[in-house]
Amino acid sequence: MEFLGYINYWVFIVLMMSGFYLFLSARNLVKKIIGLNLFQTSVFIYYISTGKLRDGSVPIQTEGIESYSNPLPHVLILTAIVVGVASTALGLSLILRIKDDYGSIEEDEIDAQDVLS
Amino acid sequence: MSLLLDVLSWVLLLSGGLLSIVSAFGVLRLPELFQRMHSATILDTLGAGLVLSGLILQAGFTVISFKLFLVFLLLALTTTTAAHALAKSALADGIYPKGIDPEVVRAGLSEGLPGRQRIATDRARERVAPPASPQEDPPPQPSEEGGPPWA
Amino acid sequence: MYAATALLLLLAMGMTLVRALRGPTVFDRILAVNMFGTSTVLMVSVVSFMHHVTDMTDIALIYALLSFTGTIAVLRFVEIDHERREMERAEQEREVLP
Amino acid sequence: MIAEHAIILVVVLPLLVAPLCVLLGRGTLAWGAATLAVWSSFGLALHLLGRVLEEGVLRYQLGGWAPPVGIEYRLDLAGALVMTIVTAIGAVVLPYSFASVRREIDEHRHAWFYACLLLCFAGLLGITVTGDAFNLFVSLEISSLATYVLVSIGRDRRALTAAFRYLLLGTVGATFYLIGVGFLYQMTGTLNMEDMARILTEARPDGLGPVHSTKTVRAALAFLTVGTFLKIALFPLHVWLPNVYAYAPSVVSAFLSATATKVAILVLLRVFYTVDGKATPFDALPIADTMVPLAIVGALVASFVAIYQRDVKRLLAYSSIAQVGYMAIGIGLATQAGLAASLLHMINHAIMKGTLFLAVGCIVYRVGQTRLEGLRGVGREMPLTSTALVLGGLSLIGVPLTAGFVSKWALLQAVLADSHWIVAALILLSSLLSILYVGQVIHVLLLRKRPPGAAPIQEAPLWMVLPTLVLAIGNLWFGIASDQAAEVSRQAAEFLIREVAP
Amino acid sequence: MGVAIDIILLLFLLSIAFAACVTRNLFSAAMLFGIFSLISATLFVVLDAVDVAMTEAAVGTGVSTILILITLASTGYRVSPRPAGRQVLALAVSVVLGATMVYGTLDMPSLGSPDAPVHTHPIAQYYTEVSPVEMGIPNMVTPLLASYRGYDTLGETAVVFTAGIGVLALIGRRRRKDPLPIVEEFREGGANRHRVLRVISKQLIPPILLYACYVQAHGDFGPGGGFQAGVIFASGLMLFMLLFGVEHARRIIRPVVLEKLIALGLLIYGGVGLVNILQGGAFLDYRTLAHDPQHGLHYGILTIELGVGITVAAVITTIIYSFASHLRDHVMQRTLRLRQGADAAQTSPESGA
Repeated sequence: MEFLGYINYWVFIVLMMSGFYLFLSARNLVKKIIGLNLFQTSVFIYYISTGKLRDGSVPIQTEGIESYSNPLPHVLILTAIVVGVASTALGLSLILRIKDDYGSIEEDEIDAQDVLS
Repeated sequence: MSLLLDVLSWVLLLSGGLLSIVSAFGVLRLPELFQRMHSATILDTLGAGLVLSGLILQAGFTVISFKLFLVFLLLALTTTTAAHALAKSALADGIYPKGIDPEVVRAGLSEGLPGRQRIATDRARERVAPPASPQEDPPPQPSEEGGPPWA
Repeated sequence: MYAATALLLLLAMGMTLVRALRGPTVFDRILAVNMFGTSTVLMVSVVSFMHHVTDMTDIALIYALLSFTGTIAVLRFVEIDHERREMERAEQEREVLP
Repeated sequence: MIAEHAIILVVVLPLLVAPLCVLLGRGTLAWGAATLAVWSSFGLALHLLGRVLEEGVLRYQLGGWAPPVGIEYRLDLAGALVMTIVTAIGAVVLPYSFASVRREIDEHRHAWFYACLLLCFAGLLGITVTGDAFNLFVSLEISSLATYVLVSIGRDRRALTAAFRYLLLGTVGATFYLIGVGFLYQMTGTLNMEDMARILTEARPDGLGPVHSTKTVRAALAFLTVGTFLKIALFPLHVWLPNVYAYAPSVVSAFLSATATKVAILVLLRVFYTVDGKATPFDALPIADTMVPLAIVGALVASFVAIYQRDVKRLLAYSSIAQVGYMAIGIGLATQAGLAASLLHMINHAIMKGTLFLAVGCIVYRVGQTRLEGLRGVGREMPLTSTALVLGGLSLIGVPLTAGFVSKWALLQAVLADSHWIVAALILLSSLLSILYVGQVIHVLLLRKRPPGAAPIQEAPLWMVLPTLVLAIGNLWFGIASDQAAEVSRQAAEFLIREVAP
Repeated sequence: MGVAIDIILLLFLLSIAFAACVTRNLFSAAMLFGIFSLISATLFVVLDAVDVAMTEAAVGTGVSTILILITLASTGYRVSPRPAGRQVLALAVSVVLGATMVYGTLDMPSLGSPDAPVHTHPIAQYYTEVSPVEMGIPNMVTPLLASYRGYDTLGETAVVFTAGIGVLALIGRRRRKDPLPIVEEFREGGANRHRVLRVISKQLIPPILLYACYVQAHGDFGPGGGFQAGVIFASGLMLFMLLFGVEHARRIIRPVVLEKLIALGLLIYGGVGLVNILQGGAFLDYRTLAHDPQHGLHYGILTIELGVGITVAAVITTIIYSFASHLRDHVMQRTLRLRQGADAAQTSPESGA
């Protein structure tokens, strides 16, 4: 079980790396937003795994169960998920406006138009 | 008595699981979209029914089993409608089931629609003349010329 | 018993996932996502019974609702995208003609 | 009763007047409500600064729960200092914004503009006052999201791409901060900053040494600093700042340039001193010898690039990056003198940059664009605005008797006390560069004649010129009677350092 | 047994993340993201985070994926034309990021180990033992969300409020005096084809909205609360909008009312805090609301959950309406242009011939 405990962390880190890679390498603005979301969701999975107790159960008080997982990370992540959605919604509405004004949502096409003006 | 219940729910659960394997296998291996849809709906109705009824037997006569029955009802209602909508969109998008004569499909398409939709079906008809190529890269479907047995 | 069912469901989800990744047309992917949603509903119900905490059926109910709304939304937007592509083609044809 | 709850009302008042602005609907009513809220926050902030100077740290338990369980507001002198800067700049910018917003933003967006300005204001104040690591993340997100909306609410199309890039980098910075807090939470089990600092010095569960020497806490420190560097726009990570300040509406760029970077630097101080203080972070991670060179190179490059800018606001944005570099040098020295110099520079830079951007806003109100060619000789026909601009420019260079000189001199003394000769020389070099680009602006505005056919321009409306002049005189006042501000920043630095030294 | 499920779910997540990085088709990337958040929600269930699983599924699959799809539909991008650039630099930076994180995990307590500081710190015992007794609420997450860290949730509601106002400011429709000419038959054509869908949805939408209210009130005993209820309510309205057209939906719930509701929810939440101050307690200290502290806590938590529910439902509905009407305006202009083009074509041949 000792070794397995660390597998989870390394998988979360690989997920974060792939999300961050997608965010950095994407030329299309929508794909950047998707990459950012992947990166954030894997950070949330890491947070929740810190609160898990090996034989603890769901933090809802029921008779006959003493050890519960720690509910604090759950509350933090409830906040962080909603913050993530708020910034995604803003990012996507910016993309819509950029598409209206620039006619494209490819990063280099937009830069080209900016350089001219 | 409880042993009988346990065995029965055990059987139901495992058969539901196996059924979902069959349905997923069908989705994976069947060559053509509409055949895959056919196999997908096995899981939605029967597979879910078996698994959930297995759980209901375990939960006995409580609120939980009522909720599980509600889940089954909802699943049965929504997944079938979703499958129907999916088929309609696929047809509107110009993907036709292979091996079935396009005329039959077009007749079916235009029957149920008010006259106003003639244009939509005409446009669909023009597109049927050239080989129907779906939006993405050409589908690497195995092109066994013989076609399905019923053709 | 629950674990066996959960593993079978997971195997089914795996196969649906392969179809989602490989699916040539967009409708294969929508089909796979829809099926994925349903098998997740079953997964959650089985896992909740495995953990002896039976409050999770609410989650299963919500998954079912959302996978339905999601599928309908995707289909509508695929349709709208298709209609707009039609119009673009019609526009190009009209510009070519005169 | 108000005094007892002052510490929470400062943040909550603007936070709750923002939805009121949306309910009021019309721009003028929203502006009135916003000005009232900001002015009352300004009054509360001054009251709190006085109380902190007498009683030291103020505490407030939110929800009535004791600190490690609930969230606690903890206001020390450095927080009170930055809070006063933010509320003062807000109090000056709000009356200014009435006319400027009417000219630059579409009519149906005014109520939403004021709501977002209040939210950004409340978010920034929340950061200065909070004692809880995760609550700082939430306040950071409130101010960042409100800033993205504020930047992109104008009519300039380039503001959209600037806001989008700022959104991406700001969210990445906030997520790095979140990862850092996650690592710290996993090693300490709590989110309250003081509780964290206490546990970091205790022994590890397996007793191999203090908690702060573990690899996880070092990685957490690295993530927190990189995330905050992104928010401060320190040299390699400054890419988003010039476009944001240049293409945002002038009210927004004035408010942001004077407050946002200061609050981000305060987050850095919280990470180095309040949370990780006792662990003397400066030897745990090579912070001192990465921060100072980055800041120096940043100051030089930014000043150099500023000379070639054709747009006044972009020029001022690059000079902001250089000034942030000076503050980072002060912190990087890890000495009390250095810290006091950077806190003092925060005050002076807020006033300098506020004056310059407000003056440019007046010019934009009359001329409509900020390209240097279009502004030839405008200064002659707008005397009051150009005097404010000249005062701000001189203070930016660091001419004696202005605020800029005082803080640069304090920084040089701190650097020389540590006998970093090269760093002192480079600071002087970048000051010389700043003479070039400020001189260029003043030359274009005052000495060049108006293009022949140009229409005559009158002075900007009273409600815009008055706040600009108030800040310009503030420049002078803090330059001459600078001992009070120096004393407050020295005490704040001394308190932060004393927290560290056992 | 849970370990096997855990490992398999992680394998699924890995394969989806790699597929998302590789694929150039944007629609498939969006749907992969949908599956990613669905699987992470299942992983949350396995990791005992029940409320988070509900929110992640409702928000990740329900809202984010739909918004991404609307953006793709209105910007008309299916395959991103250019291959991803700067791959080597991006790979290098993310590998460095991964390395620092792996360096960070070396001293971490292993997953679920009982002697980790997270579990041994006194507040962990406080939340799991004292709070159910003190508050009388079995679900430990709700009191923590609403009362112990109630200020975080106020900040979060403010974030949702900002997002709503931001989307309105960016792509909200100006209150036009003359409403757009509604080309009904164009929309009807599309929607009429789904008569089966419309009948079924008419049966489904009322239960969805009722279920949202159940989730809102059920926050104390099982997973649920303001956010999840708001999102489910908004997805019910979205279903209605999808099938009956945006114009029809806007006539049912007018956007102006939604804008006021957004502000109302946040004011309810803040108002409860101010009332606590007036009653003499600290900000957001609900014990002052009633004579018996526990009753006060219950009233306080229910009221702020209601405030949160109203704001979240109004904001997400406004966001989806703004996105959909922006998409519809686009398609509308194109139709009008096409129709004028078609009329011009008809007239010009006669004149030309």
